[in-house]
Amino acid sequence: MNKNNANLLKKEDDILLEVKNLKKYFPIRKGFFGKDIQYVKAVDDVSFYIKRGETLGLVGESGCGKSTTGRTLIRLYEPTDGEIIFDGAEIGMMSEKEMLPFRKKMQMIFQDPYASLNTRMTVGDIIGEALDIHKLASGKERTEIIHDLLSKVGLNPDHAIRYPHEFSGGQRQRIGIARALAVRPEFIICDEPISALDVSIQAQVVNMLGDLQQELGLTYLFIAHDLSMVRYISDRVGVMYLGKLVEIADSEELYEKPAHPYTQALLSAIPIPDPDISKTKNRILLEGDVPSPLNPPSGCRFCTRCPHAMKKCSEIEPQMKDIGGGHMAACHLL
Amino acid sequence: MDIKNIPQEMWQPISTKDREKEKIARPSMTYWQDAWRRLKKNKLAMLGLVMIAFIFALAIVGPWLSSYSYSEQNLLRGNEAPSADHIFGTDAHGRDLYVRVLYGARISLIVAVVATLVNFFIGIIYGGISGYIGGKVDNIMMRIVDIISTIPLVLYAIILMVVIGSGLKSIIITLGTIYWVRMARIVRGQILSLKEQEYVLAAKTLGAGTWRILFRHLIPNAMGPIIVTMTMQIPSAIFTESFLSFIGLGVSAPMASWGSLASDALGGLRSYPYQLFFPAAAICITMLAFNFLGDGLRDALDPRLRK
Amino acid sequence: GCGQKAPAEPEKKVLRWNLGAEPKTIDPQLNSASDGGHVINNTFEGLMREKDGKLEPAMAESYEVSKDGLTYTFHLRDAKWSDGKPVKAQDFVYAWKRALDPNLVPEPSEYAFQLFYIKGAQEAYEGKGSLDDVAIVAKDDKTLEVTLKAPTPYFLNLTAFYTYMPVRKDMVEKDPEGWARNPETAVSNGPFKLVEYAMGDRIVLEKNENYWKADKVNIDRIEALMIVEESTALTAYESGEIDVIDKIPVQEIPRLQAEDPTFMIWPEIGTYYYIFNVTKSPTNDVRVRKALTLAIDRKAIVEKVTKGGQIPATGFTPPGLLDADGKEFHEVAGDYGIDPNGAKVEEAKKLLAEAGYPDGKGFPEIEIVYNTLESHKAVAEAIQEMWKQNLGIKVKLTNQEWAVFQDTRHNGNFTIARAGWLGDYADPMTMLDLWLSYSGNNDAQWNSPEYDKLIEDSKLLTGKERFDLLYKAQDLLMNEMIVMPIYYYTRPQMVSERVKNWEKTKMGHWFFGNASIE
Amino acid sequence: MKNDRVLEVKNLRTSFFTHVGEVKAIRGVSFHLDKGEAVGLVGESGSGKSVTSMSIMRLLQYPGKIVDGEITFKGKDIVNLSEKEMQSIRGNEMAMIFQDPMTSLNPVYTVGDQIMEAIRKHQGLNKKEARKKAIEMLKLVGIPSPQKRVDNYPHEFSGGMRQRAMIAMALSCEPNLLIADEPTTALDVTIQAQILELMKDLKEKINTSIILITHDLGVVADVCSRIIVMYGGLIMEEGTTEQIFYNPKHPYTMGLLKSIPRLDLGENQRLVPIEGTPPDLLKPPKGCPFAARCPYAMKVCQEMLPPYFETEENHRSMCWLLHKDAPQVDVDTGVKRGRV
Amino acid sequence: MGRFIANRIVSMVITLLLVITITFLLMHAIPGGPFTREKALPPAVIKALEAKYKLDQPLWKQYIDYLGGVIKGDLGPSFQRTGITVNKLIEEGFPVSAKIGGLSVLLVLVLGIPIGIISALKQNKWQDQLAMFMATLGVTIPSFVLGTLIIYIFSSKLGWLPSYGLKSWKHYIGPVIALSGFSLSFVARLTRSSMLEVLQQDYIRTARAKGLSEFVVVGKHALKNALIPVVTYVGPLVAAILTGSFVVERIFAIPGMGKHFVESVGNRDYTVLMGMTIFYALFLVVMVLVVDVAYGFIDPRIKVDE
Ligand SMILES: Nc1ncnc2c1ncn2[C@@H]1O[C@H](COP(=O)(O)OP(=O)(O)OP(=O)(O)O)[C@@H](O)[C@H]1O
Ligand SMILES: Nc1ncnc2c1ncn2[C@@H]1O[C@H](COP(=O)(O)OP(=O)(O)OP(=O)(O)O)[C@@H](O)[C@H]1O
Ligand SMILES: [Mg+2]
Ligand SMILES: [Mg+2]
Repeated sequence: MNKNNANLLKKEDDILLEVKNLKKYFPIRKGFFGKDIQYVKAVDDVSFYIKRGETLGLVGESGCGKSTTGRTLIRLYEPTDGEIIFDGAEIGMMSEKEMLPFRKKMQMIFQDPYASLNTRMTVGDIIGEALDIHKLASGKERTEIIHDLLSKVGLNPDHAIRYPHEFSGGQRQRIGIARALAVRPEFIICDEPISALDVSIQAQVVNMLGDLQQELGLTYLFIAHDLSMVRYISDRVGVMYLGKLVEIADSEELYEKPAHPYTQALLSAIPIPDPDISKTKNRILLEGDVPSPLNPPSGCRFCTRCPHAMKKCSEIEPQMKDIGGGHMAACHLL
Repeated sequence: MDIKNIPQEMWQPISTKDREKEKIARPSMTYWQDAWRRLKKNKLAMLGLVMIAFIFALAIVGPWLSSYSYSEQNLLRGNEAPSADHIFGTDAHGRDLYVRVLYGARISLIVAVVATLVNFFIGIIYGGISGYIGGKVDNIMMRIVDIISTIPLVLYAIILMVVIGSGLKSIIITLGTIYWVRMARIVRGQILSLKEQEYVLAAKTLGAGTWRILFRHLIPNAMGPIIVTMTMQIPSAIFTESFLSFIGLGVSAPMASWGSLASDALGGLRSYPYQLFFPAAAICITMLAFNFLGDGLRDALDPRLRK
Repeated sequence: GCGQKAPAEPEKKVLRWNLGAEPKTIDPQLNSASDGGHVINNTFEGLMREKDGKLEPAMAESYEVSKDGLTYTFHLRDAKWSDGKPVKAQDFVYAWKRALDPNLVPEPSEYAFQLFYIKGAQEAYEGKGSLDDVAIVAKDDKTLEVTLKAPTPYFLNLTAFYTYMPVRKDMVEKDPEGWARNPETAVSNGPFKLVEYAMGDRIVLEKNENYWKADKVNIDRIEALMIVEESTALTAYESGEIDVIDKIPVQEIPRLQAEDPTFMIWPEIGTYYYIFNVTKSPTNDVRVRKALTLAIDRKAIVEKVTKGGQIPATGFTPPGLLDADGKEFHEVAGDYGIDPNGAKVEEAKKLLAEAGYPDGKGFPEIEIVYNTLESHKAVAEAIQEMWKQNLGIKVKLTNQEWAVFQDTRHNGNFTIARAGWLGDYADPMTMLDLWLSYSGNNDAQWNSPEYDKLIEDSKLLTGKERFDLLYKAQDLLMNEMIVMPIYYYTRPQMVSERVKNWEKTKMGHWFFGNASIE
Repeated sequence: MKNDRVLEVKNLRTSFFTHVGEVKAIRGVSFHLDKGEAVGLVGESGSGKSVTSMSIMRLLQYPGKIVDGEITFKGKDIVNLSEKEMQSIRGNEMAMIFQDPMTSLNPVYTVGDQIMEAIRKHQGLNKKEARKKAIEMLKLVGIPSPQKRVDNYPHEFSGGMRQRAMIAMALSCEPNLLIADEPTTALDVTIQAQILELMKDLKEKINTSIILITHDLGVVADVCSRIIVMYGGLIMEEGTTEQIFYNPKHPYTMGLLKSIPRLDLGENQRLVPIEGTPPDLLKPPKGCPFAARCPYAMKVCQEMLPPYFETEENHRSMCWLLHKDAPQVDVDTGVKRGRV
Repeated sequence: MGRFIANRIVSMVITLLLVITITFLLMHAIPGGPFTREKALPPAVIKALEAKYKLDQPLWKQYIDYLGGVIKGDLGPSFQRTGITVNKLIEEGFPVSAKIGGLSVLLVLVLGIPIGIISALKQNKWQDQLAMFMATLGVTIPSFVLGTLIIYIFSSKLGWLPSYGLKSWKHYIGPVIALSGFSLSFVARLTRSSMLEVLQQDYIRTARAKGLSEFVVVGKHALKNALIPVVTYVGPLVAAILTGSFVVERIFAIPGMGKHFVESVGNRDYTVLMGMTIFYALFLVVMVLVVDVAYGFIDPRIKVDE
């Protein structure tokens, strides 16, 4: 992907998606007659925007709410609170019917490839479904598009008549990608789209996503934990911790000058595909219990594990601060 | 080729063109086509299908092949055991049971078909919508089901009998109004457990509407219980018909369905067991055929299943 | 078989008898059905009791009838209730007036009309008079005087009927709704008394040691079972679990008749027939009615279809009812041209041609309506085929749920409908007053002032003169062919060989007071 | 056989008999595993890594079948073991972390239940102890407030948490052999590091042998001492981690190494994938399966499957280029040592 | 959950009210009345009886009166069992029906589910085919034929079983089999079919990988997932079977409450018909609620209460 070119293409303030104070709480029940007292605050007051043609990476610890953010954006979950503005329209509260035109514009690649495939449909039908729904193609053209998509994601067109269970994990993931691409969306939420793929296919897919972005001006929300890949693919990167966005910046900036202690710890943990280095590398190993979104710590949520935690941190919740050039972080140290 | 001595020309690099794999375009096959292919391979299912076709054919043309009519009596030759003359024997009025069973097939098969259609079209759709939409809609829809299943069928049937009169039409109407509730319940239960599956969410993000999600995703995945319920509903429909006939809703005597032939013969079980045996066997065979087909269909509709 | 547990006291003689369905009630005045009647007939006793078709004095030791036949005076014997108290004339007065009480708890008697022969009875029941004015008087503890509206030759027969049986005021008032089912309050004066009432399951009776003929009562205990399903009862009978059954699956009858010596066919007072709707075409034409009546083979029907030993019927009044000379009414009345042994096809055809339908041509499709029952269907199917073959007419069969059918028939929404009538007392009147134009059961919609007059006049007469009118009435009925008689009812029944001397009244009620078990 | 050899796979062939034909997923795979050793199984998606592990666990689902070969686990021939005997081995001596965490967890039981089950079965603990152990395991894999989370159902977990639950389950019985099929794909790097530590611990403390299936070469580099590279149902190359990373002999391995994105990758650079698609195992090519995509492919590659060439000790590759008669080509070897 | 159940109870009350109303109207709309007799009663008698039972009042008034009674728990007197209340009929009949029905349900579950499981495990082997053949017979042969056959063969021909009543355990065999035959087959088939589906799932493989015995894998992991359709079916079945079966009670001469319902329609015993309908409806709506709650226990992903 050529980020500079992509940057040139877009108007500076052409914002495709804006999220304001998004919250998603899951009620957890205790016992049979238990009242809904406890909530998993999977996403808690998150705001960010994505410009048209841009890729926003979203990283963070497992369970911090990345998938939930993505799924809420595409309205698979009803947001508990907050606004989702897509292409100027507030879609957070839309009915399913009103959403339909947006369904074609937004797509999602699911984290769990196998579960997201209907085992009773052939791969061809799974991919073709989007075409049918939006009446994009039929007959021979449909078949051609499907075969084309399959080859694009590195599968054999012959596989169209097979069923999901006949594929390996990575192959299933690619079916999911092909499905998302089928409607030619403007915006794709990629929830760990490549984590199940081997490196060479990863490269293939990432290149393809990049090409598509070039060609069609696609916008991505790229959720991943593979920091090197995220760096490579994203224009900007957001870091989440326990339901909160703690830092967001241009990717170069973020990787070069991580501001938030959590981001710093994250970056130091990246495994290096080089035996020599990986055995000698210094990691910031995070100490302490991982807090739970059921009852997050007060103040800064990272304070329980932060090497630089101060008294203030456990009392006052830090707000996002611009520390220059759109680099925002929420930490009292700054 | 010997590994030790590879011919020289073999070490030539090959050009990219040579690598182009020959592309064999296999025809794209949809799920349904594929299911049909699997079904065709299932011997028992095909046997069931052939049997059903045969039974239907027999019901349609069979009676013409016999020299007796279903109503012709010969009181002197009542209650005869099966013989060359009357291969299924005769009933108390000396009517040929074979022909009566064949005529009965017409009614019972129509009832079976109606029950199946009703289950399929009303039961599945109703249960599907109820389960899928959920919430208030589900509550209301299922309470309607509760009401339908608790209001005494007899009362309803008597009203129909008085208002519309007897005959197949009334039977069909009755079955149509009440016969789908079990299916609706079963389908709803299945849908409830399926609708949170990831692939349904995936379909939603594609913009699939309720109908599509129901028919393309949920119902095919609920097919096992659906088919079982469907096949199990057939015999109960056949006997419900004889019950409705009892109330006066059915076709008029001397025409008789399998259900009424069987229940009529029950009293004479000790003396003339064959009078029960033949209609009962007809129902059993038909059921077996439907079950063979149903099971095969179920297997065929699940691509993961072993043969 | 199994289930036959040794009785608690081995010497007890137990009779197991299938009553069939659970009776609606076993309260003598409230009962109107045969199953309840069976029980009451064994637990209670009226002034008279029928034995071998003749009346014997029972609670009444003797009686006198006034010359005009209107006043009966009964002298009671020294009988006791099952709790040892004496049976008094007041008990009868109480019981009879009870039946006539329109406000009776738990409900007014359905069979009150059985007492309408008594002066002031109908008025009291209909609320036009007072119960005090009903002419039933206890002259003293042992003398009962009754005055009738009109001379009623069969009144004595009626006093053997359950509606006329006495009950004990003190017991009834303890629990007006449930006294008859409660062994503690169900004090009775018959050979047996109630000891257990298990709803839907069984009624257990035991010998009433205070019965005036207790020494003749041989059976210690009767278990009256409520097995509805005939084939189950038959199985129980065949495996020795039951001693008496009288509802037997039709299809089994030929086999039982051939194999089982205990199988027998008992006559009943009743007729199975079809009624024609005289207001509807084509059955408004008497020739058509006659043609249809003649064109069926009754012998074939009873022998090949119903198979219960029924008797082909040639008139409306069944056998078992005698006239003033002690002759069978139905024999004297004649056969009205109906051949009990076959169809009169030629004659029928002729009549049909006369009516304008030669060889059945132009005859509209007619409908036979019957209530759903295997045996009704079988008869209807046979008749349908006979008419088709003998007359060349088309008949449609329609079955209806029982109550719907009653409605249909009562409202005249039919052309031909099946019917049956069982007598309530042993006199032809029990059959013939059905066809009064104002009778609630005249479903043929037949309206004949002439017939009404014959019946009404007969009610004022006695003896031979009375029967002359009754014969005339039946002639009128049969010549008009309002009904198409098919057969006279019989009841197949089986009584185990170990039960001797059982009895059955003309009305078909079992009596085991004189029976014994070996 | 050496005494500390835990697993020996010889000439394993596994096929799926589908209606279109026999999908030859594994076409003759041999390797071994010693006590306390961690072997990385890498290779392209669809190359047969999962099928190999399922074959070892004897958990192939219909229509899969082991067609040929031997699998010896701790001296026992597993292929012919009865289902009953297998049961006592599975989960206890041999455990597996499955690739697809969502579908591999039973949706109707709590995560805790599912972990406790294996513990109770194989370690004979009572319910309470098992629960304690389960909580401990969850904590070990970094699940926050485990004493609450044990009672969650799988669908209430995030993708990574499910994966960790699977790991907890597999590790809870301290197996002799652990097959980890892409155990950390859904995990962020910090948790990943924690899990990898856990596995290393297991390896060192109780001598667990590990087959680590992954595509993340960084992970392999971290944990494994040997690497097996699979492609098209065959082992293409096998060697120590050093050998594979610094001195790959097979063009496929080289391609694989090249396509890794690196933090040091400059701007405007494309990732370098291996072009083309893997062969259809329904009709595997008679020659080298990689020939169609290999930049150095020769005629012989298309005609005949190469044998293994042992270049160094413990390092073998299946490539004609290593044949003594083969023309020398200038290959771009793997990772340059010491780069960041 | 508490709120959900409260809400449901409200909708159940509405359901019952509708059932009562519709049944009441239908009942009065059909021809015939409680005093219809083969021999018509004299008008005076009918009048007296109707006055006694207030049937001469306008329909709406009867309805209101009846509802009033129902709310107080008084289902009125039977018209066809003089002096007996509907409450009493239920009191006497229900325990008997429930005993037979309870045993039948037990049999259905205890046999039906294992047969289904075994069939699924032995798919297309002889065990499966035999079981499914029997199941087909089981649904094809209705209870009236089955009951009659049982009596004929085991009581009449072989003399192994008694033919009527409910005295010893032997008396229960016939009715319980006749009553459960259809449902047993249905449950077996349902179980088999869902089991087949579930056994293909990945989590079954996981369970096997844990080294669990086949029994636990199938009986615990697979079964719970396969249970939804079975529970769906069995819930309403319990209501139907426990309130008695006319056919079986009739054939085996059991003093249960099943016969009241059919008889009450036949002889237009209005109060009994209403009472039986209400009792059954109440039972059914409760069972349906139980099923919905059970869904939540079986599969935590199902949330009927949202
Ligand atoms: N049930 C099946 N029917 C037919 N083919 C199958 C089946 N299961 C797997 N395969 C095929 O077997 C091959 C090997 O699959 P496997 O799952 O082992 O791949 P893998 O190496 O684990 O890949 P990944 O890294 O993507 O998980 C694939 O080509 C796949 O298509
Ligand atoms: N349906 C649900 N019910 C209850 N809790 C849920 C549900 N879905 C997710 N959660 C919880 O919400 C939190 C965030 O989950 P989410 O799936 O968004 O994490 P994630 O960032 O995608 O993690 P991963 O990288 O592991 O996939 C987790 O604690 C999870 O347990
Ligand atoms: Mg996630
Ligand atoms: Mg895999």
